[in-house]
Amino acid sequence: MAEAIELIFYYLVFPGLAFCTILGLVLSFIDRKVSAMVQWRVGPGPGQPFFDVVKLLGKETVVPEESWARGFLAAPYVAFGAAGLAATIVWLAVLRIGGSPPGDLIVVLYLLSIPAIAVIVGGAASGNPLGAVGASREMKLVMAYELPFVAALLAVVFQTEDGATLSLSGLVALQDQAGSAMGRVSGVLGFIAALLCCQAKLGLVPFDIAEAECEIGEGALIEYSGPALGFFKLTQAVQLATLPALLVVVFWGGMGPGPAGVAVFALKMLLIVTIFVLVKNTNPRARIDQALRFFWGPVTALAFAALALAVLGV
Amino acid sequence: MKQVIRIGPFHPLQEEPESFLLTVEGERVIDVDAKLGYVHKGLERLCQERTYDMIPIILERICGICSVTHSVCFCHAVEDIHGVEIPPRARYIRTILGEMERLHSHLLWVGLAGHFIGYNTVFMWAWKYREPVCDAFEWLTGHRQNASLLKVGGVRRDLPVDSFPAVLKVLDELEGQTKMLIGAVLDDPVLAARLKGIGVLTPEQVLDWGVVGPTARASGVKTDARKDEPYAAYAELDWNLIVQPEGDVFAKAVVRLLEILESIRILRQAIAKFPPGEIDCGPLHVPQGEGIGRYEAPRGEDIHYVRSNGTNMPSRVKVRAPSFVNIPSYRASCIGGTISDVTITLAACDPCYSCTERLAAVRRDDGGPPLSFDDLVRLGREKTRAIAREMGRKPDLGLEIRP
Amino acid sequence: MNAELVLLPILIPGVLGLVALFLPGRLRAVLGFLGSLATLAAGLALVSTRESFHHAWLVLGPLNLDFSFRVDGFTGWLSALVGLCAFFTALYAADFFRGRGGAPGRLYAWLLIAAAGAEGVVLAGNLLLLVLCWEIVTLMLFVLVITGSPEGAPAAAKAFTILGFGDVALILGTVLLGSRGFDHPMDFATLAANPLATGDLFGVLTFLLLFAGAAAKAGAVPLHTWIPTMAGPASPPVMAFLPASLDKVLGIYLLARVSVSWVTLTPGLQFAVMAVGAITILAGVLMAMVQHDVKRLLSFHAVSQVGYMVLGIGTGTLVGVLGGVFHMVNNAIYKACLFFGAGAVEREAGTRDLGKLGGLHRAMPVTFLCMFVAALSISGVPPLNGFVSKWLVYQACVVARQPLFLVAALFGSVLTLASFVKVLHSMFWGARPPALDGVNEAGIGMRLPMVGLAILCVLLGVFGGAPLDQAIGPVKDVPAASVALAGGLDAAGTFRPGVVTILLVIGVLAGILAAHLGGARARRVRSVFIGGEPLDRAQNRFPGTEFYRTVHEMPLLGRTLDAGEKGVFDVYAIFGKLGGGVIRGLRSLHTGVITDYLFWCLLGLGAVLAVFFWC
Amino acid sequence: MALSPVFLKALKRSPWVFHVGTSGCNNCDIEIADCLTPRFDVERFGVKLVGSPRHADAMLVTGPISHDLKGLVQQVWLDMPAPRVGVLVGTCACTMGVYKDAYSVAGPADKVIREIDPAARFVYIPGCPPKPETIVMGIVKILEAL
Repeated sequence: MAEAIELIFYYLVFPGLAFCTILGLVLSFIDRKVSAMVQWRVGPGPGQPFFDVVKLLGKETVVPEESWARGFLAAPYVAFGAAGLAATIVWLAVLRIGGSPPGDLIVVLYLLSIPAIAVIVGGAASGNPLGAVGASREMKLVMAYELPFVAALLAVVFQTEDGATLSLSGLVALQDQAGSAMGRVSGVLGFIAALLCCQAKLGLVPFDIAEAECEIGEGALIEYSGPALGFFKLTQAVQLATLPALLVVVFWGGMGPGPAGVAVFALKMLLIVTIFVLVKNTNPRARIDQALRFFWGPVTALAFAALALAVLGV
Repeated sequence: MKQVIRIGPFHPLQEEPESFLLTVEGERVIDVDAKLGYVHKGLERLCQERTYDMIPIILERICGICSVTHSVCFCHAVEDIHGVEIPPRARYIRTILGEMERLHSHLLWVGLAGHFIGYNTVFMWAWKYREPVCDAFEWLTGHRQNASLLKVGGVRRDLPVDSFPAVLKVLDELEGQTKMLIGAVLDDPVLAARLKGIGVLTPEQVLDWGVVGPTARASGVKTDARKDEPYAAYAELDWNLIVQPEGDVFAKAVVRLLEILESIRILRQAIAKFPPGEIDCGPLHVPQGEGIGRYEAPRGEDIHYVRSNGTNMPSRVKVRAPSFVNIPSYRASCIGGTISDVTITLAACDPCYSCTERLAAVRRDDGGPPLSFDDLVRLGREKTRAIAREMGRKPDLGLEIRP
Repeated sequence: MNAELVLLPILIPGVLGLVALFLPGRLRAVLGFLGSLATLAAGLALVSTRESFHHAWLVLGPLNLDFSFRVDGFTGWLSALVGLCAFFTALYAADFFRGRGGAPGRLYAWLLIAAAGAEGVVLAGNLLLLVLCWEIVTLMLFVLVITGSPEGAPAAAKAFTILGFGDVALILGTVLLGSRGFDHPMDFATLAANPLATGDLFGVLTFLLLFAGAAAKAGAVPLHTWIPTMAGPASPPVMAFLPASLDKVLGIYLLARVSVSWVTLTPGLQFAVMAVGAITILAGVLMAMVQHDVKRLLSFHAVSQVGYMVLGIGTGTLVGVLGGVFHMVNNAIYKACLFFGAGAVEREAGTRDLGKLGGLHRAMPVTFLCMFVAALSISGVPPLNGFVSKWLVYQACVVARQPLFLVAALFGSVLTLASFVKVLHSMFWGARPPALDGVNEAGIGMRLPMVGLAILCVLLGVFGGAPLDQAIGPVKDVPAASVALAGGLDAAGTFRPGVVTILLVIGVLAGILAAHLGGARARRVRSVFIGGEPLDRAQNRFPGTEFYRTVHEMPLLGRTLDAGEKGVFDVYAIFGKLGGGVIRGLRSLHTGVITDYLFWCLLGLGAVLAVFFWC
Repeated sequence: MALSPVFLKALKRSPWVFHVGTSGCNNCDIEIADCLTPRFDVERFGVKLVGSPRHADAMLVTGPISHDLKGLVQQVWLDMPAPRVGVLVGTCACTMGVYKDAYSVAGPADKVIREIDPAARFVYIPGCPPKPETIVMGIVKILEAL
């Protein structure tokens, strides 16, 4: 019983939903602030993401007449729950609380794809043709980045001669012994490929194709309003807090001991987020076929090169 | 079955309401249709009920970006009826205003184009550079856009000469910034991947569709009212026509960016050569007759037609804005592209619907589809016959109208 | 417990099916329904027994053709699964053909006999017996496809040809396997006690023959092409019953038996089997993505899913075998559900062209929800059953250190999801075309099987550990299976879908609670916003068939898929062409001139003499 | 609708606007876009331009409403989730300006919208066009007045 309560606490409060939501909102403030600075603007205040979300929670919900209302309304909550669960597993590995169950990397991968699926289901179920275009783009984007993302992560999994593990804590332990994966060529290549994939996973420019405001008017999210929209924003925040952490855990040795470790970890997170923001602000939106070509071409090649090098032990 | 994706009328792509119906196969657009008419304001009719003095002020409000364009063009048309030659100082003032407008209009387009392809940094930077231009406009005229400075036969007020140094300083800064922007745009591989080869108009298509302005010049067609039939002070100044051969969206962006530099050149010369003297040619009475005004707006050649019956109000004012001929060319440039390409192509000729919409879609009373041209002709004839019957004489339908 | 009970699941449908052959239509339907229900009951009765029935029937020299059946924990469950499929199919078919003059031909009789054959395969304790029952199923497939649809004849012929080739290979393999001279060479126990080494040519050949037989039945690349071809003419109940579920079960069951206990695979052979699996996954799902006919699309997924099972078994690890076998069970469940749903939509809406469907979620809510669950399950979305078994296969790839196949498997799942997003969107979401305004929900007889299968999808997912511990372990033929299983699994790890599910539910509820605390409960219904103008349902659509045109326009990929669609990679078509060429050549020799024939005779005689003297 | 104070505070700090360009001259639209750009940067106040009325708290109207647009503008107003406010930027949106006598306009936005939603609330920012400074000031005043 105590174990169950502990588990639920991990999931709901720390380091799961509540913690990651807040962290994600802070990170999204950093995103907006840095963007504003790049664009010579002042940008919003630190409370802005919180205000946005609280406001959305208080608004009325408009349900499209043609929609599958239940699925349409449930999608953001499922997305939020799944992203939070993924966040919990990743952050438990970051904080080195307990040994994560074996094979949880695959579970995290799947859980992290559920928000995208929820966006797709929500967009398609809204009955809006523009939403359907957005859903189809999101799906194609998932197809595009999932292949190199998996390959890049496996580059770390198969780095050791024996005892390949799909467990996050196992990966952290492994890197504690053998040095971080970033110390190897394969790790660096995989990290770059995974970083690009995360940019797309987060739906940031140049891969915000599914929500292309000026083409299909927010795409899959076009019909969402009020709390449902708010929860999609929260899901994005949770993902923003999870994906950089996942990258650090898998490629960059996770969090070291003591306050110094925490500081270094925070710096690594910030660095990754800053890279996201800079890429976002120095590129136009790609076309969906360009994105497909980009991910299935150079990025996949990069990821497979990393995988091959990892198997060879480089 | 046809699948139609609707862009508009309220769509973030456009500041103004109008809708494009993209017939698609997947993301590929196989046909484009437009439904315009939301912005129809009945301006031409309004002008027929105003005096010549009031009209430039109304025509400034055809379009917020082309405020100088339409009022100058109208003045050209009325001056054409009159055959009056305006004083040099007025000509230079018109030139300066026109080029200032071109500057801020092109910068605005560059920014919006960036926004449309999701490149918000370009949007912010271009608009940041545009801001001093608007300031300079304000120093010169007292207003950021709608200066109400034009009148038939000259201009209403003189420019404050003492603000010229400040304006020149703005231009100097802008030149450097524009060059930086040009460098950034031309060298960006992602931008090139996104814009090159998209929405191509061949020179033949340009001629077929009667495309004007930077859209035509980006396809290698040398057309510019400032060169073809120089007005204001353009004949006395040294400047180049910017032409690019490719015809794609990228070329259109390049043409506009390079034209900014040309405009800066023109402005510098105009300020340097700014002549003394009168700013208008006194009170004018417009005689009976017809006149046509041509003017190179930032978007292309603008044409106004004015018919005067000798009173102080025109009996007909007709505006043919550049977008009016540029918009139909979508059928040549958009078909075959993807939705993403088409949205930027739609924006690439810098369409201005408030300039364009001299038409109105007439809805049926029962809420059915809008009346077509044929319907309107038929209804018009029926009404004429009914009136004729009422008046007891044969309807006079000598002219056969063909759609 | 009486050993004869083992025979019940075979005898009940077998005898009833034979009786039903000679009954009038209505009675036949009743008999089919009751018979399949009884089969299910008999199967369920067997799940916890471990019995074998043995009757020495015929001894031909060294060849003992024993009449032996046996049941262990695993085959008991499989027998129940076969019964369940038969029962649901009968139930579904009764409603599906209502108002169309009842089921065509002797459908129920063939159905029962096919079920008897499948039960025979599952319960057989002797390889020859297994092959015999196997042939019955093949024959019944042929008969079922042509029943009531004369246009199905070419498809049935194609299926029969490919399956016939597979069966010949299987028989040859069987003979080779048993030709090593044991006391009871065809008995499972004997075979398991003397696994065949595959170090030499004999071993490799034997395995490949057996593998070809299993792969043709299950539909692995390149012997898969009969499934998509028959998807058009075969009626949905038939598709759901045999090619989509039972044929997979039989093929993979045999493959598992062969490669786990009767043959010891060399790493090279394992690699080859895994490669077949990975290629099957990707080829099947890529072909599925470009289909516009829902049944044909589903049939390509039926192929693709086989890849996971073959891949899992090919790894040779315990996790992999468990994953493959469990996936086979799961596949039967969700794939039958999908075919049932597609059939229901086809029946009610009058078309199976995805471009013409749309917006049916309100008209057919039950069908929609069942297909939704099954689609998520086949895509391997946690916490449904497809995820549990796929996860085991992934683990197996890691244990076997095969990153490439792992990537293929994971990527295949993404593509499967993409394909089903397209299916769901085209059929149920978006705006409903005006032509479909009068569509109603499917009848209760069609809904019940779908609901039952969808519930199974959830249960087997959330409580995914239970069947692994209870039922599937014994396939390894190890005593005290669950103990060994637990040990074996711990090495690779267990996944607790239940915990994840509970946490997910808590998270979703917490989210909804937070939303309510926000104070917004107001809700309003409006038509969709497409820029201000009202929606034109006939025109303003973006059907799912348009989703992946961009993918199709990718260089190379699109052309390959088009070629696949034209049958360039279809073995049947290739051999058909080759055969046609040979026949044309032979025909050209028939000139009708007697001297030419004499010349050929002399040439032949010369050749024979040459060979004779040479050797 | 009674608003909780927390929500009201958040709403004040995060007004998302949907821009409805109506039959005006475009100039106000441009000045609105100008407010987003570096010099004025209304994102400081949390203002964001959104692409769908579903996401919006305020509707920005910038011109007289033509007969052709009247029904559509009314529908878009209903498309926005409550609570919502109309912001009429420019003389035309407030009073129709120079187009007062034109035959094709149906009326200023407040009149048109009140036809279907009598309780609708509006904010007026007159000017032809109002300078961006004016718009920013107007927005700040709205936020204070809420």
